Amino acid sequence: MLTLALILIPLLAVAAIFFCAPALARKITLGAASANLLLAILAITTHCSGVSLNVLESPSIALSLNIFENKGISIVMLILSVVVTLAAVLSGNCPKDREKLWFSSILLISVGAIGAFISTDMFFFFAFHELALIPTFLMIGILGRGDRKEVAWKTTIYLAFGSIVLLAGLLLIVNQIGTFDMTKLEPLAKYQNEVALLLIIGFGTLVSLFPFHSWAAPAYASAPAPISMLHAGVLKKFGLYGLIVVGYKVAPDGMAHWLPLLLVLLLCNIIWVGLVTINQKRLDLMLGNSSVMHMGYIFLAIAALIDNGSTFATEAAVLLMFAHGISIAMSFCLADRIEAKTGSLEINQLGGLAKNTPNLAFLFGLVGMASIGLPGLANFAGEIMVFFSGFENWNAADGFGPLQITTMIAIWGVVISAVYMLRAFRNIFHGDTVRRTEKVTPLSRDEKIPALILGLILLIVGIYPQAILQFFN
Amino acid sequence: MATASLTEYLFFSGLLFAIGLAGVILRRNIIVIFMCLEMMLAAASLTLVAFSRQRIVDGLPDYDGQMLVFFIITVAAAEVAVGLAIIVALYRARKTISTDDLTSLKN
Amino acid sequence: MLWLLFILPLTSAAVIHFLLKQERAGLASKLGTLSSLVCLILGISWILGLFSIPASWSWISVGEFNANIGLIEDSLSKGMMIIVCGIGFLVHVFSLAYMEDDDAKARYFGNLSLFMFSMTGIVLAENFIMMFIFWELVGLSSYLLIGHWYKKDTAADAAKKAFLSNRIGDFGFLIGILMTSILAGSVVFTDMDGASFIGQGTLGTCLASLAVLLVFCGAIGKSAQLPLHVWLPDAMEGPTPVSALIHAATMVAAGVYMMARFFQSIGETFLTNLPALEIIAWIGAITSLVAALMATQQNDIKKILAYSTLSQLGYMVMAVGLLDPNAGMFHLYTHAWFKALLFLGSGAIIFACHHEQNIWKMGGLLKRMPITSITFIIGTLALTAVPLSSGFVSKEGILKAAAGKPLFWIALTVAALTTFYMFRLIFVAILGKAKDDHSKNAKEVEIKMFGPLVILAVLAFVSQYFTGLIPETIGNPIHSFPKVDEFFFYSLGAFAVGFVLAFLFYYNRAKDPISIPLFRNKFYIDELYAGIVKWFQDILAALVHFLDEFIINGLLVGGATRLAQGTGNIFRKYGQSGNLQHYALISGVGILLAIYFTVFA
Amino acid sequence: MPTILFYLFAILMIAGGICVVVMKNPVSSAMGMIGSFIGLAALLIGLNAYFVGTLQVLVYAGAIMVLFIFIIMLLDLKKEEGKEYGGSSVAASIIIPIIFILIMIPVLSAVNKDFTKLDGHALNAAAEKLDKNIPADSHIRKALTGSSDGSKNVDPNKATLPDVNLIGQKLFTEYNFPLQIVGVLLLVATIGCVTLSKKLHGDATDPDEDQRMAKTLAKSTDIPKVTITANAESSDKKA
Repeated sequence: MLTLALILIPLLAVAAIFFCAPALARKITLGAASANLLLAILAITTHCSGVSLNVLESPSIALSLNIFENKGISIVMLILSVVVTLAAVLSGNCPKDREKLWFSSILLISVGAIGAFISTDMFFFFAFHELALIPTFLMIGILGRGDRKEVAWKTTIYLAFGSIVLLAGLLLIVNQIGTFDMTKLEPLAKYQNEVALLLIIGFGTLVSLFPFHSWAAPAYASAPAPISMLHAGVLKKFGLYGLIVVGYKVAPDGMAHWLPLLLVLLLCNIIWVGLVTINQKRLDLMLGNSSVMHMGYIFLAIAALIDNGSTFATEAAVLLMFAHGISIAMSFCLADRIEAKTGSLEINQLGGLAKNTPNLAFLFGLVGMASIGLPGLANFAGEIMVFFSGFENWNAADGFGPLQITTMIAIWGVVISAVYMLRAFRNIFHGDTVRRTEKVTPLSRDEKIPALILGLILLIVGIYPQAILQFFN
Repeated sequence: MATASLTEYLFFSGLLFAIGLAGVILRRNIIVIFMCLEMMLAAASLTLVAFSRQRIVDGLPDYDGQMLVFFIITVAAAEVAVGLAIIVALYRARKTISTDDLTSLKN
Repeated sequence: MLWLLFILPLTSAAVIHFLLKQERAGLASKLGTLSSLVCLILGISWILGLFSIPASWSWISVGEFNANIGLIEDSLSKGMMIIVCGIGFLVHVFSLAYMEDDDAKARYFGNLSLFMFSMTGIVLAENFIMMFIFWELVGLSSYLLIGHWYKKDTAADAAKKAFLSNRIGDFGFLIGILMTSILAGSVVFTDMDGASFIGQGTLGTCLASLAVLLVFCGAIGKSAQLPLHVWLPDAMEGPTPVSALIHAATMVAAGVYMMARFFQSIGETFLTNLPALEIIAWIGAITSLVAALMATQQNDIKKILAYSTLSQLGYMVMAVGLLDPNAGMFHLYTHAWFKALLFLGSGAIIFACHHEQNIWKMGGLLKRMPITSITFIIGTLALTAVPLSSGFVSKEGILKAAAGKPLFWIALTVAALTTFYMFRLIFVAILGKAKDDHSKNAKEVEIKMFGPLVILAVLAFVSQYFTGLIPETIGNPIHSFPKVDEFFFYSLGAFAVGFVLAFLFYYNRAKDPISIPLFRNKFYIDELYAGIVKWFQDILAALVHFLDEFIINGLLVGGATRLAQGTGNIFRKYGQSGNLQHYALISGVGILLAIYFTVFA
Repeated sequence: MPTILFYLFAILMIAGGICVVVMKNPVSSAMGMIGSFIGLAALLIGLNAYFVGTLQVLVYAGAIMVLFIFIIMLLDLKKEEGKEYGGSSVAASIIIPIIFILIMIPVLSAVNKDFTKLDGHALNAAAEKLDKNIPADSHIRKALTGSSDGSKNVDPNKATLPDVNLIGQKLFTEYNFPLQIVGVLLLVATIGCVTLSKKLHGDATDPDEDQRMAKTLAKSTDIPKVTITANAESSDKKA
């Protein structure tokens, strides 16, 4: 029952927002997000059982939710979703008279993400994700910055393209397995290569795998902060989650067949997009591209899983997904604050912010360091596991295999991310103040809270990764 | 006494349908177009009844076909009411019911 | 109990950063100093055998991946620990006075505590993963401390440069660790299997060499060896006590320590014929020579010391490359004390001269600041390897290791050059006449500052006798007393040559009589790198960005969009007239076709 | 139905249809349509579908066409003024139906079936196969058997087809649920009509629109002018 409540509470809150005065919207959303956080914790600690409501007899589709399926990956993704949702509710400035749209969108994306991560039925797994795309589209199109309409369309068409390819793949699976039930997935007897390719392209587009990545950065730069946080932090992980819990289960051989392709693409994600990131002049575009780049590492973990059945690649990938979700959400939250305070995100127009807002500088420094993989912060634990997973089962007598070479090149990404992140940090926070940053005030308590929540989690998981890893069985 | 066969009924029903279609394509007056649509609907009804009569179930015509016609007539009544209301509203807004001037579907 | 070595500085850093902040800076500085004092006491008690090593703590344990946080106890870690704690404590005390009026004193002490924590981690790490963790963390604290005065563009840039150079080194280091974890079968130092590390045949040797070189990349970054040395001179933008602690005595030496520990774990016998070692030795030698040459033409007192540090680090690396890590570690140990002394001394001078760093504007300090000056000269004597000083014996060990190879002559040249540039500094800045108002009005510093100087000055001459404290590892055994043999005279000769030349050129000069732009401009390596970064990285990034926008976004995505739009436009133009009849016509045709295909096809 | 009658009504139907299409005056079109529907209704009755045929006349020719004519009058539609039909649309409107017929011919030639005769014997036989739930004294049985008490005294000469009763029986048993839904549909349509004819705020771009509309209404119908003006004024105030 608790599991169902995780979905129902935000939905009811959306209904309540629809009928209540706009002034109450924030409170309702906050209440729902907090309630969801508590519920999630309760559900995990009490080992609550899943629910299953039959929707269709044949083919059998059921709204079945269970957070303890999928080797505990769902638990981690659930925690990520509820935490980032709470932070997203608290961040950003809602424009006047748009409260209903703003807060109901946040909740709907949250429902979509949570639903996708905890449902054990492929139909709902897919449908929930699609549900979350609608508010994303609306929020970018209505409340976005810059070229918002074009960006909204581009993003939506890209994601729809990915979804359709993915749907084809899923239907091919269902056609053979005969059920939507994810717990009954097994390696397919035939068409593994085709399914694997469809899934890699479909899920890959959703995760901005090279060359389907060019939607991500503009979308995150344009979307209002909470939407960027939720999409980049949580929803984007859907594709990776899907590759692990569906792709690898149904088509291990097919995936292995496409492994060289995947390796090349993920390297492009890291190196190519990394270089693109270095050349960005705006902080939000830079963060957007960096999030694309970091997806490469998670794909690397998946590649390791495919290549040598590494014993900890799944955990590495999920830990990195979690860490990246938290850190990118925090980055967007703070970038939004920088823009609110200075009116610009052009890196060259800013400078010396550390003097007037030491707490913003500290928090941004924290998340910047997290994203370049500094030990003690969650991302490092994930990254080092990913790299080690690439070398697990390496047979030195054969020299380097493709996976090892990929891993070694991928590590250069650590340098690239340090280059752009430090450059941005140095230009925005260090140096002397410029006209824009002269009268900036430090973050207030309310502005600090979401970043603090996320930062604290980064620290805790970074110092004690078992906090997350313990959920795997 | 010879009676007309199924084929003849179907033929005339088809003819009526074709005339209706021609009207829809030809006419510019939206009310007449609407009438032609109704005519096409009626032609379809005739086909249904003809087949209903043709198909004997337990010694009686298959009344399922006639049921369908019954519902078609009911729904058509509703449709006409709403359609005409729309036409009136349209006329009020645009002061014309000629389809040549009603091209807001373009672009 | 030993966990306190970690917990204390970390707690101190956290408390200072989050609770005390600048409002209670005085308390913050005292807390930082206190924690370092307790750490020193703990460290000494540990060496005296009062504590034993606690059990390790599982950091990550998933599948086959286990990473522990655990401590290692041997002569190497003990000796290194005493350097870190000892100099750390003295630098804290020195900083109390030096940073008295800084408007971010709390942040300074917080970061210093963070550094102490990280450095302790490197020293006591029982495995490569843990070492890498703290390796990165010292990088962070170094970044923060170099960028302490971040409002100055030079400081902010220097901090960034330091971090990035280290990152490039860590890129190799991490790959090296990955390879080692498989080749040697473990990342835990005590569990590494030298035989399997070397492997069989040419491939095995190649892989092992590659692994050693990649691990050495970490040392190149952290110990500022060629070609990643550029960050260390720039790092002098940080406060001087930081330079003494981090960029002279401890962190930059961590590379040497790490290589020594790595070699000790693999075992001497397996490494003997590895081609990688030759490369390491040569990199060290070239670094030391190049840095010494650069030092001869610098005018900034801290820059001279920085290049000197580079040069000495090159020495140590050379010793490691010559498979005598023992000599390297011994030099590291003695060098730590006297180089910290020199840096702190220069800090005192700079402080007294109101942050004047140009040696040509100093002079006559011996009279005005006798204690500082004398201790500085003592440090110089130790660095230039005067017999009986600690530097003499440790340098002799390295010379011995290099004996009979071309490297020996490089090492000897470097020794002479060291004497030359250090006495150039002494003659110009300490002796002679005051050349500037600042140096004329310089006063002796307070006890908090000269106290540590005196202690270090004593250690500069006696540290080699505390044999229990000297980190020992594989290689030739060290000896604290100089033996009178050929190396003694070589060493003495080098000193004499350097001293005489310095005396001839610089005694009582007001202007630099020699001008070698190549050396002054550091062989133009910075410019070269700036060019590479600009032309290679930035242009490449711009190019890739352009391609990304143009090909992927413009041609592929944009092309697909335009194709869809174009098709749509054609249909819109001809198909969508807005006229109902047209639609009816089209649907009529459609119906006909549907009938045709269902009935006849 | 005798063939001659069949052709008579069929031609009436088609002629009416053609009238609808070619008459320029919408009222004439509507009249043609009524004729067409009457012909159609006769054909339906010829198919023994008495009820549906009646319905066709009552609902279509009666109610719906009245509605059409009412609207034509309301909107005061004259002949289509000076609207020339383009040659292409005339051609299309001729060619497409012809192709349609041409396609239909081979289909129909394949279906050459005569209707089964529904004479007294057939009806008597059908009575045997009726649903057992239909009671013996029901009108259906009585009519089919041609007797006054249902099952006994079967008389082929008196047997008639109880068309309405059968439809009623089907409608309230098998098609009960759709019937209810259609009721809802009609309600929705009613509400829809009301909503549509209500004037929305601010959709009158022309301030004189209400007045003009009122005049039109007054001209074409017999509603007193005063009421309309009052209505128009009140809606003006609302806007």
